[in-house]
Amino acid sequence: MKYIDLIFENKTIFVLFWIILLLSLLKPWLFVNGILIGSLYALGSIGLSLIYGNLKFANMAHGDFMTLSSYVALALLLFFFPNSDQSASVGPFTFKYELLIVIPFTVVFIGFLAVLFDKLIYKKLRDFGAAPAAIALTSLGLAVGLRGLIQFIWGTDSTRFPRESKLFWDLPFKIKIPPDMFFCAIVAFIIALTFYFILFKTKLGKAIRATSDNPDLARITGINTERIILYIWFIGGVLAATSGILISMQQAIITPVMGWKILIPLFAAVIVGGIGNPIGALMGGLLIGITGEIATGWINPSYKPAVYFLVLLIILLLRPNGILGSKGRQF
Amino acid sequence: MTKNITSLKAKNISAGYGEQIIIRNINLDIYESSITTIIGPNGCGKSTFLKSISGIINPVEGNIEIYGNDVTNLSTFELSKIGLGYVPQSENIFPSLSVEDNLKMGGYILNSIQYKKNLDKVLDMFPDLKSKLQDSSSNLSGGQRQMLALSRALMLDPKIIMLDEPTAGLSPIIVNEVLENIISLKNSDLSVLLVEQNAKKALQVSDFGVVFSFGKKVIEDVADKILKDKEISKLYLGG
Amino acid sequence: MSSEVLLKLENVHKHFGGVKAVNGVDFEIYSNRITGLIGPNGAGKSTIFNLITGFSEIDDGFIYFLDDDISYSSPKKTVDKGIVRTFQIPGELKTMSVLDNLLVSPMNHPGESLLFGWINRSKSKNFEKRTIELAEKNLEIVGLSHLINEKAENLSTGQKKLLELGRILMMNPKLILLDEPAAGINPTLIKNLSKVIQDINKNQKIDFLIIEHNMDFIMSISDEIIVMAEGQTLVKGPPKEIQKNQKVLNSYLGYSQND
Amino acid sequence: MDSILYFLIGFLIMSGIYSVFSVGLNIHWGHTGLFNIGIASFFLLGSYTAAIISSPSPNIEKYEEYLWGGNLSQLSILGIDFWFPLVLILSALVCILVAIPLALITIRLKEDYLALVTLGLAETLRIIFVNESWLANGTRGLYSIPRPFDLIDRGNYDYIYFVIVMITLALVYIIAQRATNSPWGRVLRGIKDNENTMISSGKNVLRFKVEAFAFGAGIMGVGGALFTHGKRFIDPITFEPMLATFIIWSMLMVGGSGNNRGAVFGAFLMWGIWTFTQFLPGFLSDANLRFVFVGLIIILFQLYKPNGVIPAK
Repeated sequence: MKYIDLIFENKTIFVLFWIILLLSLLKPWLFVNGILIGSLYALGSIGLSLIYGNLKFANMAHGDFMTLSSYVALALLLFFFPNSDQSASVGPFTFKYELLIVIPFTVVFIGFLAVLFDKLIYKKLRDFGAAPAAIALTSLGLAVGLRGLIQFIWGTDSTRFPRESKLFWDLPFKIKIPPDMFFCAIVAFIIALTFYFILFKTKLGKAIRATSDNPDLARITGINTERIILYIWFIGGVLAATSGILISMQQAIITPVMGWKILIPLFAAVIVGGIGNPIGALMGGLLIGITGEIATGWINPSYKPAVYFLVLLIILLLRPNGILGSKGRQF
Repeated sequence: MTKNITSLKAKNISAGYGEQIIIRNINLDIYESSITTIIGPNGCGKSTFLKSISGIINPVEGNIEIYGNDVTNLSTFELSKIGLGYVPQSENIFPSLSVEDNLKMGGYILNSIQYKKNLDKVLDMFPDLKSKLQDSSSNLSGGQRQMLALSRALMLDPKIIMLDEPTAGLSPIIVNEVLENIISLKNSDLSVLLVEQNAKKALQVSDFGVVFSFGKKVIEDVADKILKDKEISKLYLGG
Repeated sequence: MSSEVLLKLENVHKHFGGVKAVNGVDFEIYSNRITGLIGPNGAGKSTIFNLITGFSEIDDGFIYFLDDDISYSSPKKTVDKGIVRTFQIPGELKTMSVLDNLLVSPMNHPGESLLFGWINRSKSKNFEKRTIELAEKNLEIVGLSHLINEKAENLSTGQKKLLELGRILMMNPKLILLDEPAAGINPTLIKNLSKVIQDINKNQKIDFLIIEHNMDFIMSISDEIIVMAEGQTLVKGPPKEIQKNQKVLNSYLGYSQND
Repeated sequence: MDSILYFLIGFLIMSGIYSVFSVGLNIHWGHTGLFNIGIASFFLLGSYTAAIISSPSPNIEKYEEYLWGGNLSQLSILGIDFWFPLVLILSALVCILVAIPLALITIRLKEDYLALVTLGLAETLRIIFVNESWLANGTRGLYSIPRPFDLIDRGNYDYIYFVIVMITLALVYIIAQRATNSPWGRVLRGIKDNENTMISSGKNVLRFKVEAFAFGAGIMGVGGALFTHGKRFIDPITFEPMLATFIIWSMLMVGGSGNNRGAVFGAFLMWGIWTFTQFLPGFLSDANLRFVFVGLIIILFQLYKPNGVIPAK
C-alpha cells in the first residue's frame, strides 16, 4: 500500500495515472494487452535493475543476453528434438512441450555465461576501480560482440520456435487474448514473485542487499562479496534469459536485434521504478507496457518505441529518481 | 591483568591508496585481554592502518600475524572468519536492512544454532537493541548506531576487535557508556585495538598507547605513561 | 584594526534523515581576522561549510554575508559574492599542470565562452595574459613557483593544499573557508602554510574561516576560535580563553572535570 | 592499378568522414566524459538535413534515372557548389538544436542517463524517418543527392570529393583543437578531473557540459552531411547502430580518447581494418564476425589500454 500512497503523493504522476486509466477505460482490450506485455517487460527490467542497483552501472548487454537465450533455446530444441515441429502443442497454447524442457537448461546456461563474463571482464574493471560509465561502455562492447556472434551463427533473418496456430481467447469488451500471452504473463509474475521472495526473505537476498549497501562493510562481516556478485550475475542472467525466451514465445518471432530494441522500455521501467528497486521495476514494467499498448489505440503502432522514449524523457524531467524513488525499498 | 600473549602482530606495514603511501614501516603488537589505543592527528594514518590490517586495502609491504599464523594475504571476509572483527568509523551499518538483519549479516557465516546463541549473547550486552530489532537501522540515533555496529562485529565471536573512533560525534554520557562496553570486551579476553580522536578518555581505559604522526609510529608505551608525559600531552592531547 | 561583521549565521539547521547534523547554529565572524572552527568529529563543521557555500541546502535559519542574505545561494552565487572554499580532500585537477590549475579559476574569463571566445580573440588573449601574470604572482605567494609546469597529481599532499590556496586566490575572494588544511601534511609544511595564510590575511585583506583538528596550528594562527559540538555552537573567543574553557575541555579535548 | 588507386581513394574518403565523427565523439567522451551511444542520431540528422535541403523531392522518374545512371549533377536545386559550406553548417545547426534540449534534460542527472536518452533518440528518429514518408521518402530513402564541385566525369569524381572531405576534416580538426586548447577546453578538462572543484570555482558546470554536447553533436552533423554527399543515397537502414555508432566508439577507443590526433588516427586504423578484413578468405570476411571484432576492440581496450594507442598528454 505504501507504493500506492507514493503514486498519489505527486501531482504530475497522479494526473498521468488518471489519464492512462481513463484512456484504458475507452479501450479496455489495450489495457489487458498492456498488462500482459508489461509483465514481460517487468521481468526483464527486474534483472536489469538488479545489476544496475548492485553493480552500479547500466548494463547495455542485458538485451543481447535476452536475444542470445532465445537463440540458444531454439538451437537446443532443434538439436535434441529435431521432430518437435510435428509433435503436439501444449494445451491451448501454440508452443510444443519440448520447448518447456529446454527452457530450464537454457536459462541456467545463460546464468553461468553471465558469471563467466563477470570473471573475464567485469571483475577486472572492478579491481581497478573503473568509473560506472567506463563499465557501461565495456558492456556496450559486449552487447555489440554478442549481437555480431548471434548474426554470424544464426544469420540476420528472423526465426521462431516451432508452433501450431491456435485460436485466441475471446472475452467481453472486445478483449482478445492469445493464450500464449496469458501463459507468459503468468510465468513472468511467478518468477518475479519468486525473485522478490529470494531478495527479501532469504539470507542470500539480504547479503545481496548488504553488499549493495556497502561492499567493504559486507566483507568485514564475513560475506564473500565476490561470490555474492557472481550470484547477482547468475540471477540477472536467469532473469534476462527467462524474459528473452518468454518474449520470443509471446511474439512468435526471434530476431537478432530484439534485445537491443527492448533496452529503452526496460531502462525506462527501471528508472520509473527507481534503480535497484525490484517492486519498482515490476510496476515500471507494467506501466511502460500499458502506456505503450494504449498509445497504439490512437497512434501508429510502429511508433511504440518512440512512446517508450517519450515516457523515459518525461520521467527524467519530472522524477529522475523514479516514482518510488529512494523512498521505495532498495535492493 | 593483561596476559602476555600476542594476538595480533603487524610487522613493517606500509600501505596507502594507489600510488600514495600513507603509513610507513609500522610495527605493532597487540596482546590478549588488553586495550591498545592509537592516537594522533587527523591524516596521520590511523584509519589507514586499521584498513590495511583488515585487508580492505592491501599493504604494499609487511606481514600480519594472528596468533602466530601469517594472514597477510587473506582477504577481508576470510580474516573475519578467523576472528578479526573491525568496526569502521562511519558507514558501519547497512542502512537498508533492519536492525535484526544487520545482526544476521554480522553472523552471515554462522549456522542457525550458533547464530541464535550469539544473538542472545550480543543482545544481553546491548539490551537497548532488543526492542528495536524490527526497526529500520537508518532510523537509529548516533549512539544506537555505534552499538549496532559493535554488536554486528561481535556476532562472529572475534578474538581481536578493531574500533575506529567509536565515540566520534557522541555526547559525553554515551561516550562513557561505549567505553564501558569496550572495557567489558577486554574482560572477556578480547584484544581491542582502538583508534581515537578523543585521546585522553580513550587512554584512560587503555593498557597501551601508541602515537602515530605522519604515517609513522612515533611513540609506543603503557597508556598511563603517555597520559602523564607532559611533552606528549602538549603535542597530541591538546593539553 | 577595524572590524565589521563579515559572515553571520542565525539559527541554522540541517538534518540528514533523522540525524541533526547542524541544530541551531548561531555565530558571526568579523573581517580582518582568521577564525578557527573546531569541535569533535561529527559536530557539524563540514556541514556548516556546505551550507555557507550552497553545496547543501539549508533546512532552516539564515546566513548573511556582508548583510546580504545568502541562505539559499547556489555555489556559483556564493563564489560571485566572494566566498570560496576548499575540501578536506584536496581538489586538485590531477591531469593538469600547476599553472593550469590556477588558470581555470578566475571568473568571467572571456575565453571560456565557446562562441564569444572565437569572436573576440584579442580580448580573450589579453585576459589570458593578465591571468597568467596573476597566477605567477600567486604561485610565488604560496611558494610553488618552482613547480609551475608539474602535473598536479605529482605534488605531495602539503603542496596540493598550497596549490589549492593559490587556486582560490585567483578568484579574488573576500572570505576563504579552509577544511582541515593541516591534515596529513608534515610539520615543516604546516609552518609554511600558517605563514602563507597569515601573509595573505595581512597583505591582501582576505579573511579566513578554518576547520582544523591540529590544535597547535589552529591556536597559533587564529584570532578567534568557535567551538562546535553536536551540531551547535558551544563557545566562542580568543584562543587563550578557549584553551582554558572548561566546557571545551570536557567535550573536545577529552579532560574530565577532575583532571 | 587505377582500380586499386580508386579503391584507396574511396577508403580514404570514408576514413575521413569517420574521423569527423570520431573527433565529435571525442569532444563528448574524451574531453568531457559524456556517454553518448546514439551517435546515429546526429549522423542521421546531419545526413537527412543535407540531403533534404540539397536534393529535389524524390519521384519515380528520378529514381529510374538514378538506377540507370542519369546525368546526376543536373539534379541540384540549390546550385550545390556555392552553397556546400552552408549545407554543412545547416546540418550542424540542426544537430545542435536537437542536442541542447536533450542535454538540458539529462546532463544534470546521472551520467548513464545521457546514454539511454541518446540511444532512445537514435531509435526514435529512425522510426520517424521510416514512417513519415512525406519527410524523406520513408524506407525507399533519398537518392540522387547532388555532389558539390561536380566538374569532371563521373568515374574520377572521387578525387575531388576526397579533397573536399580532407579540407572539411582539416577545418573540423582545427576548430576542435582550438576549442579544446582554449580556456573553454581547459574548463572541460577541469570538470572531467574534479567536478566539485570547478563548482567551487564558480563555474556553471551544466552550461559547459551542454555546450560541449552541442558542439560535439554539431561536428557529428557535419560528418553526416559529408557522408550523404559521398554516398549519394541514404535510407533509414544506413543509420543502424552498428556502423553509425559502435564502430565510431571502437575508433575512439583504439585511437585514445581525450586527444583529437588519436581520434583521427583511430578512425583511419579501424576503418582500414574494417575495409581490408573483407578480403580475408572464407568466413573470416563475414560482416557479422567483424562486428564481433568491433565489440572485442571496445572491451579489450577498456580492459587493457583505456587510454588508447595515442593517449592524451
